[in-house]
Amino acid sequence: MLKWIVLAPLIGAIINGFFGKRLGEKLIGLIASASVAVSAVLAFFVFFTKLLPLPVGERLITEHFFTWIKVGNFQADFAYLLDPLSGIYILFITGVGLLIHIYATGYMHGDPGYYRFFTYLNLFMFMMLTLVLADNLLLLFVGWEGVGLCSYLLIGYYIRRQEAGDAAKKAFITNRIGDFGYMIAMFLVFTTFGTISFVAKGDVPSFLTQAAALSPEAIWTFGTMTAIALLLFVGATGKSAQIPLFVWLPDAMAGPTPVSALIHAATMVTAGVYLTARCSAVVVKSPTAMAVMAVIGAATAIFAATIGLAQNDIKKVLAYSTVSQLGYMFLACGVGAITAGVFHVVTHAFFKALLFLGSGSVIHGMHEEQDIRKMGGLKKYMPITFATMMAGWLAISGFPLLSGFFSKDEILWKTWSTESLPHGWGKFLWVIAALTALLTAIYMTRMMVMTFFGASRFGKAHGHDDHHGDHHGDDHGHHGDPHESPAVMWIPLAVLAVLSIVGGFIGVPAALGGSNHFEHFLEPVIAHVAPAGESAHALPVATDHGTPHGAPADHVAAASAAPAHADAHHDVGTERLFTVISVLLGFLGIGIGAAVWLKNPLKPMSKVLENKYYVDEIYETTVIQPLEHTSRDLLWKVVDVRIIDGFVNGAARTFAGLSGILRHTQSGYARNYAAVILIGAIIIIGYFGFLATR
Amino acid sequence: METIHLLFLAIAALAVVSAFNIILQRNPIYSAIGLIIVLCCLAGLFLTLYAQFIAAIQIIVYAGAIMVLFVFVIMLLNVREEESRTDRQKYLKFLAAPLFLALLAEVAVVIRFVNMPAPAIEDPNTAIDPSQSLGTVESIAHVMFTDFVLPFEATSVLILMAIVGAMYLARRDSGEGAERIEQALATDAAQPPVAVHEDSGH
Amino acid sequence: MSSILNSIDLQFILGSLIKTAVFWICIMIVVAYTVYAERRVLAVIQNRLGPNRVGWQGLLQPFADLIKFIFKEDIIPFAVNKVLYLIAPVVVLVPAMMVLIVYPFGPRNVPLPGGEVLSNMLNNFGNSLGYDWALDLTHIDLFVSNFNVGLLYIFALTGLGVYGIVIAGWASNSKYSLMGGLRSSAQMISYELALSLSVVAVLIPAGTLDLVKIVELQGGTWFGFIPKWNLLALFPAGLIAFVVYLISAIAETNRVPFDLPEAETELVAGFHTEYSALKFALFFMGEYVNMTTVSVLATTLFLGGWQGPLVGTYPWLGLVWFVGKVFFFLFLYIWLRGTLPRFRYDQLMNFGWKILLPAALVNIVIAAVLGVLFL
Amino acid sequence: MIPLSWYLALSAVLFTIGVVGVIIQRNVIVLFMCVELMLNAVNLTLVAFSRFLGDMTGQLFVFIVMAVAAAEAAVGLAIIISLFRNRETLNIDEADLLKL
Repeated sequence: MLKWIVLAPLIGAIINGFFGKRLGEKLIGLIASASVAVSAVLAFFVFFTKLLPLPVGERLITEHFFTWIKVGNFQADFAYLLDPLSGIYILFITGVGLLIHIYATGYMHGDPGYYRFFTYLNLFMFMMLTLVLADNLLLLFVGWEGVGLCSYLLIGYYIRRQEAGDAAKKAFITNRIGDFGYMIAMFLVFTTFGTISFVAKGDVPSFLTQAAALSPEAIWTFGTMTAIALLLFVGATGKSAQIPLFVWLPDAMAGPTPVSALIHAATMVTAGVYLTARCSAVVVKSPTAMAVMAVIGAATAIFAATIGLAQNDIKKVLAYSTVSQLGYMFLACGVGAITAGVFHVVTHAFFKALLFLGSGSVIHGMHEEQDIRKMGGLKKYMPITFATMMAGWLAISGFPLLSGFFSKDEILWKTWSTESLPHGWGKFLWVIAALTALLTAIYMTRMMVMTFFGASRFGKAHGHDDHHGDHHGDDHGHHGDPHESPAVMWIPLAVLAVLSIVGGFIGVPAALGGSNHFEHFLEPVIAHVAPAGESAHALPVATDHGTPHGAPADHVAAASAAPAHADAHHDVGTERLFTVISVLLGFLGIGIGAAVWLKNPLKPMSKVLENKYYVDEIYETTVIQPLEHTSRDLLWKVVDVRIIDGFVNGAARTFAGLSGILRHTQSGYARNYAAVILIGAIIIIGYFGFLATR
Repeated sequence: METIHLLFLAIAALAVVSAFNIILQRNPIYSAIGLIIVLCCLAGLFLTLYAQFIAAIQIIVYAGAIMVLFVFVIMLLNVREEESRTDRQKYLKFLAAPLFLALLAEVAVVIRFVNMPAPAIEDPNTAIDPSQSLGTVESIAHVMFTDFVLPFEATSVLILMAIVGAMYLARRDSGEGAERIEQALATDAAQPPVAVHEDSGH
Repeated sequence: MSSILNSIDLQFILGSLIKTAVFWICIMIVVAYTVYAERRVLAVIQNRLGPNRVGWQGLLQPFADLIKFIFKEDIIPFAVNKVLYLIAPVVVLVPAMMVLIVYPFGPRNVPLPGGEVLSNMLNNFGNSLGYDWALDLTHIDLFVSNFNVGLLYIFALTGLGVYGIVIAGWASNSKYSLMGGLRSSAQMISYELALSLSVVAVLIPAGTLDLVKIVELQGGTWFGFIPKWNLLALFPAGLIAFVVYLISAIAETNRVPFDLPEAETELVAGFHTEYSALKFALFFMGEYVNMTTVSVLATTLFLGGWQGPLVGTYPWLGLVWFVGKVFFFLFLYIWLRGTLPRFRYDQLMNFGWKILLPAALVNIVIAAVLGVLFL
Repeated sequence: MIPLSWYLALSAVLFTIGVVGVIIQRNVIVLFMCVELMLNAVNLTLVAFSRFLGDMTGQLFVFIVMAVAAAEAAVGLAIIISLFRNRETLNIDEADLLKL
């Protein structure tokens, strides 16, 4: 069953990839969407009928597809693993993916590369599902690289556009840097634990179980744990666009908007969080790594938020917003609230996919115009888009009772109340995070205001600029008014809007009268962090080997390792106070945004912010140019041309000379050759005979 | 020295003499007959090794099919005597004898170390379960269709490819030699073929 | 005593030798009278008298012919390759004769009339020489040897017979002989495939290559009246196999309508154009022995060999049934010769490769499927 | 009982004769026969070891060697025929187009 969830999109991709050219648009869209629908239905079916009925501690379904590599004691299977964590992931991946597929059938209408687009998109679904359902690090890496590849293909989808190609390359290369971290982490895991599997194989427990069971006395292992955790985090920074590897994500907006929604907001970029959550047993062993994660997450969050404040491209705003929100998630992971991070992944998937699709709808309606300075007053042209985007906007801004409110609030509270970081760090990070929340509300409001409110500015400035798709939109009137998108596009918007509004209720925290189903559901597979300072002693020694149920208990970070109740000493009153604070921050941000930009939509922003702190330029001068110079002047002109080519050519010349002599042995007489073979045989037999008689 | 040893020596001597006959005769048909005799001798030796099936197959396949093909080709090309063209590699003739002796000496040294007692085996002709005995059809089939199915099937593919290859290589096309073979194969015996040796001996 | 050849004892050797000699003589007589029968039957078919002067109804004619062959001048043409020319007839006849040691003429353990007296006599003779032979000839097996690859043994030896023909054709150094030899070898190689493959369909129900066992397995009846012959086993596989076998066998023995190698009108007499006197007689005998061999095989494989009514009660009756069935096939040969014209060479080859061989292959598949289903 | 070394010795002699034949014979058909002789010498070894190890694998190998030999004979003889057609000779030394 699990394998069909994964394979269904692959089958769709194969059909579209090989025969798509000859199929009509309708059929291609149908095949692509149907294949994802199959996997969505299966995913929901498996999740609700197979996984949920299992007892809480034993929620684990594995499926062995085939043994991929088996060398010595190294084993990597094509095997799938479904537990609460991957269950949640496949639900929103297939669900959101299906909506975006449907949306894209309308959005990509008339594009000459239609079948190519859907082939890539289906392939992406396959890879993403492989990633989250993988039962070992290597298969996860297959999905990891696969989604990177699909991301590359889709960012560079408009193959005639220079910037798309550049952005694709940038994304790929940046991701590769992160992948080195991932690979080294994988090697380290194997040498340390002797397995890379998330589940027990035979009598070898998974590395997560082994990590959870590490005794506090084995101090030497903590260096290794820190190294693994940090290297995994390096991988995550690449995939999830954290400082310093975030630069590719804003550029990735060169791809079609559904791609931005699916890959660069909802699914692929959250793979880093998934990895952290999946390997939480290792991560929580290293306070250092967690501190690094929290700091980098917080820094990324505020850094990207400030840049987002000054962007004028609607998708760039959203891209920086995504980076910022990803920073939040890592902050959550870093402060030990991994479930909160995953919760935010889910809610973020809803509202950010919604915002992206909404922006796509706007771009569509505006005939490929992406600059919000040239929009304004669109709400009367596209009421549905406006209404749905309102939901997304309010959700991300932290409007009470919407999805973003719950998840963000939880992260903020967990940051304040963290016990895994040294004293005072949590408070400091909370300030940054709260500031980010404020900024988020401001720039989102700015974007909404500039797009939908006020007077329309597109009349005077409308035209074709470099954002115009090369073929896209040819069948629309070039100078028509903005128009509402077709039903295939707004229906997914509406569904996502509903999800953005109510999606948060799966994880209402106890302090607000909920029971936080989400956290309790995830709890068994997420390792918990011991409070800082006493971490070395508080780590309970896992007794998994003795549990009679074997596999489930042996699985992942082990429920028994979790402290009985992290919120036992929660100050409910304080938590509510902080909820009020974050609500106020949200309203304040919306208020500021509305006040500033309703009055002056084209208010100039700081150059530094508009140019993204010149990060690209800094990278250009500090990394890329030195590299280029070294490569060109030293490696190419000296090492390659002189030394390597010298060797190669010299060897070739030497052999050419020797061959000139040796070729005379090639007489062409078969008997001659036979005689030579015989002489050789006599010599060899003689040698071995000599050895034997000696 | 039992009877069986004498039998072995007789067969071996015949085989060796015939083998020399193969390489020393100038007329290929004598060589072919020499080889056929060697094959039959080996079939006899296989019988002394409990390999009855292999012995029968040896005669059927080697002597009955492969060598017939050789003889057939010799007759088809009608080569009577070795053509008296100049030997461009005379030195090989002088090289042959020392190499022969060297190889034999070496192998003799190696064989001197071989000493292996034969395990007792149920007589295949009276065996109650023939598949448990050595060399019966049943036991060969048992091995062939369990452990070696894949090589066996691969062999069949190989033979199929050989058939196709042979058909392609030997197909009739224009050319002087082809005409001659066509003539040789012609069904009309009223025009007997021109023997090759008559006009190509130069 | 661990090798096959060591395990033979005197009873076996002596019994085998005697039986071989007896059977050999019988086969020679069968051959001789087949020739006679052929001439008489053909005469009847062609509405003439045939040989009827030597002895009663010409029954001594074969011996007259033999004497004639012996006293004819033995010509060795000038240009022949002498060694091969002389070897060839022997190469034809010897393998043909060698196969008879696996013929199952009749059942096992048949009481030999006077066997007790004979064995006593021989044992006494042995005792007087100082040996204890312990011969027991009261019951004998009506076959020389049962060999677990008996059928392959027959195929191996009949396959060797082609050399005689090829060598004869080549050694004669005559165009007609060469053509005959070439055609013959091509024909025999081609039809041997179909022949061997057709037999496989019979081997599936039999499950053994031992001819004696194959016959023994065909005892009894289905429904009380249909004999359990392989001809009817795995219907219709056995029947198709039989037809393919019969046609291939006729071609294999170079008989009408497949007698291309010695087509008188084209090749004078084919490979034996240059042979005369006793050497010719050897070829002649070789051909008829081969006919007998394939008839025996047909009987053994398809018609239940010596199996027949009342064999259980009177074991010697098996021999009668056996001979009767063999003669049926020999008669069929003669009959076909009297009625059918000769094929053309290309027709012959096409028929063999494009019809018989595929038919035999398909039949194996049919037999295998039926075998899986019903055995 | 015949010792294993006898078989091996005979096999070695036959093989060596085959090897020498390849060197001294010029007729390509005879050359080919020498190759068959070598194959057969090896077959004898295989069968002998099969007997002395009590294992059928050796005999099965012989079977496969025969199949290969049959395929080889078919193709090889076809090549010889086309060689004869093109060069009017069976002398292996005349077929030297491969030399430089």
